[in-house]
Amino acid sequence: MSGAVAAKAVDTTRAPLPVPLLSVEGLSVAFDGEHGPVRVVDDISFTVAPGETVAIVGESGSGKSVTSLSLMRLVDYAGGRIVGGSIRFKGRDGRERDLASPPAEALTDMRGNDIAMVFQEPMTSLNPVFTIGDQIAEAVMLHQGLDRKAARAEALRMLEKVRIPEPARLLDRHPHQLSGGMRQRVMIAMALSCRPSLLIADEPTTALDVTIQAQILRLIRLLQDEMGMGVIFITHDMGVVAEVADRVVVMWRGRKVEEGTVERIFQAPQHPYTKALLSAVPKLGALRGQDLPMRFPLLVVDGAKDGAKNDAAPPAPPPVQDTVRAADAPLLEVRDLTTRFDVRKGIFGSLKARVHAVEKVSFAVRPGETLALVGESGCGKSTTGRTIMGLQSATSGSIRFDGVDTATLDSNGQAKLKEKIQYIFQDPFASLNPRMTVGFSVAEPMLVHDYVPTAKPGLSRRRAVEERVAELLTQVGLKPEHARRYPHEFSGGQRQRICIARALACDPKLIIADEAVAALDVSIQAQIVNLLMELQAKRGLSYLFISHDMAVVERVSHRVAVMYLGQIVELGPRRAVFENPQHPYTRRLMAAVPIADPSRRTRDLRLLTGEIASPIRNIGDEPAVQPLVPVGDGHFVARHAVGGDF
Amino acid sequence: GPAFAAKNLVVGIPDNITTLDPADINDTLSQSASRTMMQGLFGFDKEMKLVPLLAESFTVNDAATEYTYRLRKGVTFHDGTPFNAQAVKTNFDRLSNPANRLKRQSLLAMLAETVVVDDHTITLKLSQPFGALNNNLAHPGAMIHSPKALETYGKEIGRHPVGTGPYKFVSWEADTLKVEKNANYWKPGLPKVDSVTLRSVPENGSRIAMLQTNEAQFIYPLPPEMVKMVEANQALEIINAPSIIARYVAMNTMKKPFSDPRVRQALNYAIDKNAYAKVVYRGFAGPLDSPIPSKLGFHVAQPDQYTYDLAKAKALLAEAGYPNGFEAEMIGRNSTNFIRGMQFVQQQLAQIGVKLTVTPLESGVEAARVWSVEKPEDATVQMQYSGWSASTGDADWGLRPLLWGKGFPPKFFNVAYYKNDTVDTAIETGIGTADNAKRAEAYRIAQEQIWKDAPWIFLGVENLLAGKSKKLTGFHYVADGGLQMEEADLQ
Amino acid sequence: MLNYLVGRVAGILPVLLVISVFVFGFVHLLPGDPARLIAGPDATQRDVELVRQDLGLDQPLWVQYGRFIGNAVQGEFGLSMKSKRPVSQEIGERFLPTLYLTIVAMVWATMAGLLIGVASATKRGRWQDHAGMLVAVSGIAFPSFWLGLLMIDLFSVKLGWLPTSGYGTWQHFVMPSLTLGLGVAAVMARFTRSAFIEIAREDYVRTARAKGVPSRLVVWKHTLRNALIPIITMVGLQFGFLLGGSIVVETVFSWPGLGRLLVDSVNYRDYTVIQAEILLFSLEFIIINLLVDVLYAYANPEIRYS
Amino acid sequence: MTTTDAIGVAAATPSDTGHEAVRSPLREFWRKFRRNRTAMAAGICLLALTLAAAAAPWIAPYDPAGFDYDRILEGPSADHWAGTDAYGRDIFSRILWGARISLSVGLLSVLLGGVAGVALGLVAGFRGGWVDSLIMRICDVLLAFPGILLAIGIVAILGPGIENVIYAVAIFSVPVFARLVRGSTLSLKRAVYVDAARAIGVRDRLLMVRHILPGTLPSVIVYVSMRIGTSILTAASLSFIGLGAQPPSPEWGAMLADGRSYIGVASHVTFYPGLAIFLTVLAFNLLGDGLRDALDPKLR
Ligand SMILES: Nc1ncnc2c1ncn2[C@@H]1O[C@H](COP(=O)(O)OP(=O)(O)OP(=O)(O)O)[C@@H](O)[C@H]1O
Ligand SMILES: Nc1ncnc2c1ncn2[C@@H]1O[C@H](COP(=O)(O)OP(=O)(O)OP(=O)(O)O)[C@@H](O)[C@H]1O
Ligand SMILES: [Mg+2]
Ligand SMILES: [Mg+2]
Repeated sequence: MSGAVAAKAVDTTRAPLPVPLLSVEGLSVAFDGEHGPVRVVDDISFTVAPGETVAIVGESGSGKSVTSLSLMRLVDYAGGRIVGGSIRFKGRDGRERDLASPPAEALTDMRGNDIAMVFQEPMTSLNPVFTIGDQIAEAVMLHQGLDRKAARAEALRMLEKVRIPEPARLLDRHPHQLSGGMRQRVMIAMALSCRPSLLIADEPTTALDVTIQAQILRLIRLLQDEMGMGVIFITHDMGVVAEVADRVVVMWRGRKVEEGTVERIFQAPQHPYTKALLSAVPKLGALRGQDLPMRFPLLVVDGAKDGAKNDAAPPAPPPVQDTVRAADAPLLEVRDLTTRFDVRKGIFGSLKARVHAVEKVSFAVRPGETLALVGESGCGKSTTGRTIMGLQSATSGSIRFDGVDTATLDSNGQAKLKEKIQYIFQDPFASLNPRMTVGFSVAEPMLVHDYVPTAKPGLSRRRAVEERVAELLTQVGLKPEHARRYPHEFSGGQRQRICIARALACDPKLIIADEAVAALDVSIQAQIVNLLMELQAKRGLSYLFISHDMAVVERVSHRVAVMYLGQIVELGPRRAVFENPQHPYTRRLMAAVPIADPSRRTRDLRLLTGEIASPIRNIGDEPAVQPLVPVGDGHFVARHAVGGDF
Repeated sequence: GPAFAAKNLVVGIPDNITTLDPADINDTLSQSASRTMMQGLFGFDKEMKLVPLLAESFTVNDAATEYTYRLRKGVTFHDGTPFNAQAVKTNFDRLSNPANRLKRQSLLAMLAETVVVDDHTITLKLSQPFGALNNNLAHPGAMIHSPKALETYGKEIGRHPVGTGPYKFVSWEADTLKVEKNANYWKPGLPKVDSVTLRSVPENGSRIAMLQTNEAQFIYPLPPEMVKMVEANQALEIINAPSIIARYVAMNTMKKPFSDPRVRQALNYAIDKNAYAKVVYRGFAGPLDSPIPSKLGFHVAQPDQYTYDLAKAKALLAEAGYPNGFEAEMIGRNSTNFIRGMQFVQQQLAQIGVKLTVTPLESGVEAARVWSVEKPEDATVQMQYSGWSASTGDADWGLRPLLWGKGFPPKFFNVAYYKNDTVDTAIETGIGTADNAKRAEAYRIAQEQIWKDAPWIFLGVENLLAGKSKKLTGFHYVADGGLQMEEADLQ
Repeated sequence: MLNYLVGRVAGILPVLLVISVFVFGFVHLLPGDPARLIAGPDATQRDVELVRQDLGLDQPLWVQYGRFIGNAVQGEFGLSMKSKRPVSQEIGERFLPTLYLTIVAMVWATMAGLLIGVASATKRGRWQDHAGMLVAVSGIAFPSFWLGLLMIDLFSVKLGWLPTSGYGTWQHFVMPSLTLGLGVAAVMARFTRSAFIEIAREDYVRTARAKGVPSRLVVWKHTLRNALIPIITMVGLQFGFLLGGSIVVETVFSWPGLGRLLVDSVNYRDYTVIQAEILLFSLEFIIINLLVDVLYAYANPEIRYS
Repeated sequence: MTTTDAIGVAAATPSDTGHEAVRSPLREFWRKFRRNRTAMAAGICLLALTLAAAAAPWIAPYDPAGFDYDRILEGPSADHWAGTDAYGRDIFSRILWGARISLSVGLLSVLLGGVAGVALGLVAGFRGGWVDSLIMRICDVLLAFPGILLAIGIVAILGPGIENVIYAVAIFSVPVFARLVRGSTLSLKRAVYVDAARAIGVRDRLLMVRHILPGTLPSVIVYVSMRIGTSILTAASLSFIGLGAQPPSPEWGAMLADGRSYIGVASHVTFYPGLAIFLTVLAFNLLGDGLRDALDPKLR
C-alpha cells in the first residue's frame, strides 16, 4: 500500500474465479436459550471467491452477524455453537481446512491473518483502555511483521486513508473520545491493516456519512484488487450493495432465501422477502417537489411467510405529515451552544489542545416538528444531543425546553425533564444495561416517572406496565417474550429497536434520535420510521433526528440543519435544503448518496487525500463562527470558508 | 580442626529484651541478658542462695541501718576502668536518686548515704532499718555499670552496657543480643564459650524447632504441652525444676461473698490441685503449700492442706449462707496459659455451684481495672487469676507486695485487699531486722495466718521448663526464671 | 490529573495533622496506664510516680500533644516510653525488614494469584478452575501460624534446608514470605478470576481475537488491562496491610517487624511508639492509595480524563 | 421509589399470562442461581450447618463445657469423633455449639461492614470531589488503625459482648469494601448505559443502586465470601482481649488458637476447628461464585 492515490479503471464484469476462497456448507449455529438451544442460523451455504464481494443482506435479526462470527469461530466465545455444516477455507498457504471442526482456540493463527473482520458495533468493539494507535499498530505488528515504530507509521497511514482528521493526534486518543463514525473507521483501518485474504465487514458504514462511506468503499475495493481479497459485506443499505457487490445472499429468519449475482437480485428478485426488501428501499429524491414529509409506503413483509407467494395489493398512498404547530412557542430552543473537550496526553498530561465539538450552535424545534441534523461524521451531532440532555456540560450557551432554561433546574427538575425529552443513543448496545433484561430496561422510564400507561381497566399497575412493554416491543417489531432476554442476546438492529421502544415508553414530547434507525434493514426501518411519524401525527411529538441517511432524512424531516466542524452551516426547510443546497458541504453530501441500482454503479476509485479539516485546535486558536444569513424563506446559510470554498 | 572451633552458644528466648540498663529493668528476661555482662555486689547461685560476687564480705550494725562491704580487688570493667568503691558509689547514688527516675529505685530507696571508706571498702547508710539489703543488692537491678560508660552514654546506657561480667557486649539489634567472651574475667577459667547470642523467638513451636536443628542450644520457656517433642529427640534434654512462681486466685476479701473466710476456704477445698497441675501444666507443676513457693527464703509448708474435698467445700459454703453457690467474675491476663487456668478454676468451682464469668483481659485493660482504684471500696475486681515471682528470692517480696495491709492498689499489688494485723506486724518485723532467726519467725507467723485466712485460692507452683542440647553444660536456669551462663560450655 | 496529584500530595500533611489529633486522643483514652504497665506489677507506687514523671505523663494533655506534634514535625517522635530509645530508631530498625518481606511476599503472591486466577477464569468450570480455587480457599482459611509451623517442621527440622527463623540471608525470607503471601495470593486469585470472567466476553476481547492476537496476549493484555481496577484495589490494600507488619508471621519466624513492635507497644501503652506507628501506617495507606488512584487512571483512561 | 418496589416484589409472583414482560433483576437472578449445582450444594451445606448449630443442644453428643480430666487430649475415637481437648471436652460437640457463635459473628459482621462499606464506596466513587476525599481519607485512617487498638477501644467504650464483636469486626471490613466498590464505581459510572439511565430521568440514588451497584457486586461477593473466614478468626482474636465470646464458649477461632500450643503433640485439637472453618469458608466461596455467576447476564 504505497501510493495514497490510486486511480484505476476496472473491468466491471468480473467472473467468479474457479477456486473458492471460502465455501460454507449447511452451516447451522445455535445459542442456549431459556428452553434449550435455539437455532439462529439454519443450514446456510454460500461461497466466496478471491477478489469477489459477496453481500449478505436480510432482515434485522436474521442471523447475518452470527453467520459472520461463525466463520471465524468467534461465535464460540459469545456462547454460541456450530451445530452443523462445514466452513472450508483456503488459507494463504494453499491448504484447505474446515474451520468448523477444530476447537475455536486453534484458529488463532488464522484470524486476522487470513480472515479479518469489521464488527457491527464499533462502539463496544474497541478496547477502551488502549489508544487507537496501539490497537491498530498491534494488528499491523502481528500481521505485517513490522516493529513498533513502523507499525505506528503504518497505523497513521491507514487512518489517513479512512479520512480521519488529524490522524497523528488520534493515535494517542482513546475510543471514548471518538465519535461513532470515527470509531467505525478505526475498526475498518484495523481490519484492513491485517491484510487478510478474506474480509468480513458487518455493517461497516452504518455510522458514516455518505462522503466518507464512499471513500471507505473505494478503499476496500482498492485493496481487493491489489491483493485479491475476498469480501463478505453485510449491510442493509441496498445502495451500497448495488455499489459494491458481485453476488448477493439474502437471509431471512436464519435461513438463506435467495442468492444470485447482484444484477439478477436487483432485476429479478424471486423470494417475496427480497421483493419486499427492494421495493422498500428509500430513494433520495422520492419527495422531490413535496414540502412536507411523508411516510413510507407500508409494506406487508410479515405476510411473506416461508416463501409463500405474496404480491400484496399496492399500498395506499401514505399520508403527509402536516403536524408542525408553527404558531406555538418552540419546544426546544438552543442558543449559541458550545461544547469543547480538552485534549491531554498521558496519565498526567497537560492541556494540549481542545476539540471544538460544538461551536455556537443555535436552532429551535417546534411542537410536532422533525428537525433533522445531518453532517459529516465527527462534526458534533452526538455531542449536541448529549449536551441538550445534560449528559455533557456545555462550555457556553443556553438550552430552553418548554420555555424553561434547563440550566436553572435543580437535579429534581432535571430528572423530571427527562420524562418529556428522550434520547436514543447512537450506540444501542452500550446504552442498555447489560445486567438487566431488556424488558426491565424498557419499563424503567415508566417506573422512574411513575408513568401509568393507559391500559385496559382492572389491571394492576405492574400488569399495566408489563402490557405496555409488550406493546412497545411489538410495535418495534420484536416479540413480547424478548423482554426476558439480555441485551447481548440480540442483533444490532434489534437492540436499536429496544432503545426506540424505551424512548417511546413514557410518551415524551421530544425525542432526540441519534442514528436511531441506522442499523435496521429497510423494511423494518420503514416500519419504525412510520411508527415515529404516526406518533407524531397522533401526539404531536417532536424529533431532533440525527442521521446521515439522506433518503430517510428526506422522508421524515420538516426542516434540516447541516452541521460541519461543530457549526451549523445550513438550516432550512427540508425541501429548500434538499433541492437547493447552498453550502458546498451540503452539495457534496447530496451528490455522494449511493443509488440502489447496480447498473449505475460508479467505478471511480479515486481516494480522497489531503488535509481534512479538524475540530481540534490549539489553545487560544478559536474558530471563526459566521452568522447564518437568510437565503430564502426560513433558509439560512453560513458564508464562511469553513468546509469549502465560497 | 574441631578442637579449635569457636564455641558459639545460642539461646532462644521468648521475648524481646527491653533494655540493658539493669537499674531500669523490670523483666526477668532483660535481667538475664544483662547478667551476662554485669554483676552486682551479690548474686544468687543456681539454687537461689545468696552469694557474694563483687563484694567479698560485709558487716552490718544491729539496727540494720549501716552496711559495710569489702570489695573484690583486681577487677576491671570491660572498658578497662578499674572496679572500686567509687564505681559502686556512682552506681548506687544513681540508682537511689529519685531524680534519675529509674524503675528499680525502690531497691535502694532506703539508702541515705554512700561513704567510700577506701578504694575497696564502702559503707551504705540507710534511712530506716532494712534487713534484706543484701538480697536487694543481689537483685539484678543493683548491678554495677562502668562509671565511665555511665558518663559517656548517659541516658543511652541501656544500649551500651559495660560491666564486669563474663561476657562483653557486641551488638543488639531488634531481637538479637550478641555478647562475646570477656578474656579478662576475674573468675579464672571462665567463661568457656566464645560468644552467646540471645535470640527472641516468641513462637513456642519455632523455638523448639531451633533447638531441634541445633540453631539454639538452649530454649526457654518450654510450654509443658511441648515437653514430649523435646523428649523425643535423643540429642536434647529438658530442664524441669520447681520455680518461685506462685499461681493463685486473689479474692477481694473486703466484699461479699469473699469477705467470709469460710467462702474462701470452701473455694480452696473445691479445687483439685493435682488436676490443676495435670490440666494446666501437664503435670509440670507442684503444690503451693504455703502462701509462698518453697524455693523462697523462710518458706514454711503448712500442715493443714486444703485437700480436694467437695463435700467440705459445700458444707462451708452452706455455713456461710451460700448453699447454692453464687456468681462472680474472675479476671486475668489473656495469655493461653492463663485462660486455660481460669477455665479450669471455672469448671472446678461450678461443681459447688459457684458460677464464674471468666474475663481474660488485655494487659492494659487489666492494669486499669486493678490499679486505677483509689479507694478500696471502689475496687471492681472480685477475683483475679494471677501469678507472682518474688525476684529477690526472699519471703519479704513474696508477701509484702501482695498481702500487706498497707499494700492495697495502687500502692502495691494486694488485690485481695487482705488486711490482718498479725500478718502486717510480722511482715514489718521481718523487714525491720537483719537477724535471720527473727525474720524466720516473723514469716512463719505470717504464712500460717494467711494460709488460715485464705485470701487466695492457692493453686500451685509451676515448674521451670526448658529444653537444651545435651552438649550444653554449666548453663543454669534459676528458680526465679533467670539464666546464668557464666559457666556454660559446649562439648 | 497533575493538578489533582499535586492537590492530593499537598493534602497529606493536613490530613496527617487531623489524624494525629485523633490518634493522640484515642490512645490516651484507652484504659491502661503506661507508667504502671512499664513499671510492672511489683513496682511501688513511688516507682510508678517516678516513671510517670519520667515519661512526662504528669503534664497536661495539651502539653503532651504539643510535644508529640513538635517532635513529629521534625520527623522525631520522642523516646519510646518503654525502651527509652528514640522512636524513630525503634521503628526504623523494624521498618526495612517489614518492607522487604512485604515486597517479596507481594511480588510472588500477586504473580501467583494472577496466574491462578487467570487459569481458573479461562478454564472456568473445569478441573483447573476447581483446583485453583481450592488452593485459594485454603490460602484464606488456613491459619498462617499453622502453615508456618508446618513449614518449619518440614524445611528446617526434617530437611534442614532453611533456617527456622530470624532475619538476615535470603534463606530467611523463604518461609515467612511464603506464609505471608499465601493469603494475598488467595485473595488475588479470587479477584482475578472474578474480574476476568467479567471481561472475557466483552466485545473488544472478541475484536482482539479477530485480529489474531494470540490467546496469551488476549488474556494478559486485552483482558487484564480491563480487569485491573479491582485487582489494583486489592493489591493496594494488601500491600498496605502487610506494611503494617504481620503479628503472626513475625511471631512464628521471629521476624523483626513492625507488627510485633505494635503489639508490644500496645501491651505497655507505649504512647509514643503507638502514635508514631499509626501515623506511619496512615501515611503508608495514604501514599499507597494515592498510587492506586494514579493506577486507576492508568488502567482506565476514562477515569484519567475526567 | 415505591413504584420500583411494587414491581420488584410483585414480579416475584408468577404471572398469569405465561410471559412476564418485566422480570425484575432479582427474580432473574434467582432463576439462574437455582441452576448452579455446586453453589446450591454449598448453600445447602451451609443451611445444614446452620440448622445443626441451631439444633446443637439436641444433637451434640456431649456437653460442650463438660470436662473429663481423665481423658484429656485424646485423639479421635468412637466416643469422641474429633477427640478431646485439654480439659477432656468433646471437640465435636464444641464445634457444633461453636458454629452458633462463629457463623453468626462471621456472617453478620461481614454483612454489616459490607453494607456500610459498599454504601460509602458507592457514594464516594459516584459523587467524587470532596465527598470522595473525605470518605476515602477516613477509610485510610481506619485501614491504618491497628485492629487491636480499635478493639481495645471498643471494649473500653462498649464493654464486652458478642454484638460488640460484630461491630468491631464489621468496622475492620468497612474501608476495604469501600475502596473496592469505589474503584469499580469510578469506572462504571462512565458507562454509556449509566448515561442512558440518566437520560431517562433516573435520579442519582437509584442510579447508584440499580445501575452501578450490580456492576460492583462480583468483587463484593468475592470479598464477602472470603472475608467470612477472616472474620471468624478475627473475632477469636478479639475474645483474647476480653471482647466477645468468653471461656468456655466454643468459638471456632478460639478453639483453633487454643490448640496452637498442642501442634505436634495433639494436633487434632487445632485440626478439627480448622477443618470446620475451612469447609465453611469453602462453602461460602462456592456459594459466592454461584451468586456471582447468577448475576452475570452473559452466563445462561
Ligand atoms: N448471544 C445470543 N444469545 C441468544 N440469541 C442470540 C445471541 N446473539 C444473537 N442472537 C439471536 O440470533 C439472531 C440473529 O442475530 P444476528 O446478530 O446474526 O442478526 P443480524 O442478522 O446481524 O441482525 P442485524 O441486522 O439487526 O444486526 C437474532 O434473533 C438474535 O436475537
Ligand atoms: N469525551 C470526548 N473527549 C474528547 N473528544 C470527544 C469526546 N467525545 C467526542 N469528542 C470529539 O468531538 C467531536 C464530535 O463528536 P460527536 O460524537 O459529536 O460526532 P458526531 O457528529 O456524532 O459523529 P458521528 O456521526 O461519527 O457519530 C469528535 O471529533 C470527537 O472526537
Ligand atoms: Mg448484525
Ligand atoms: Mg455521533
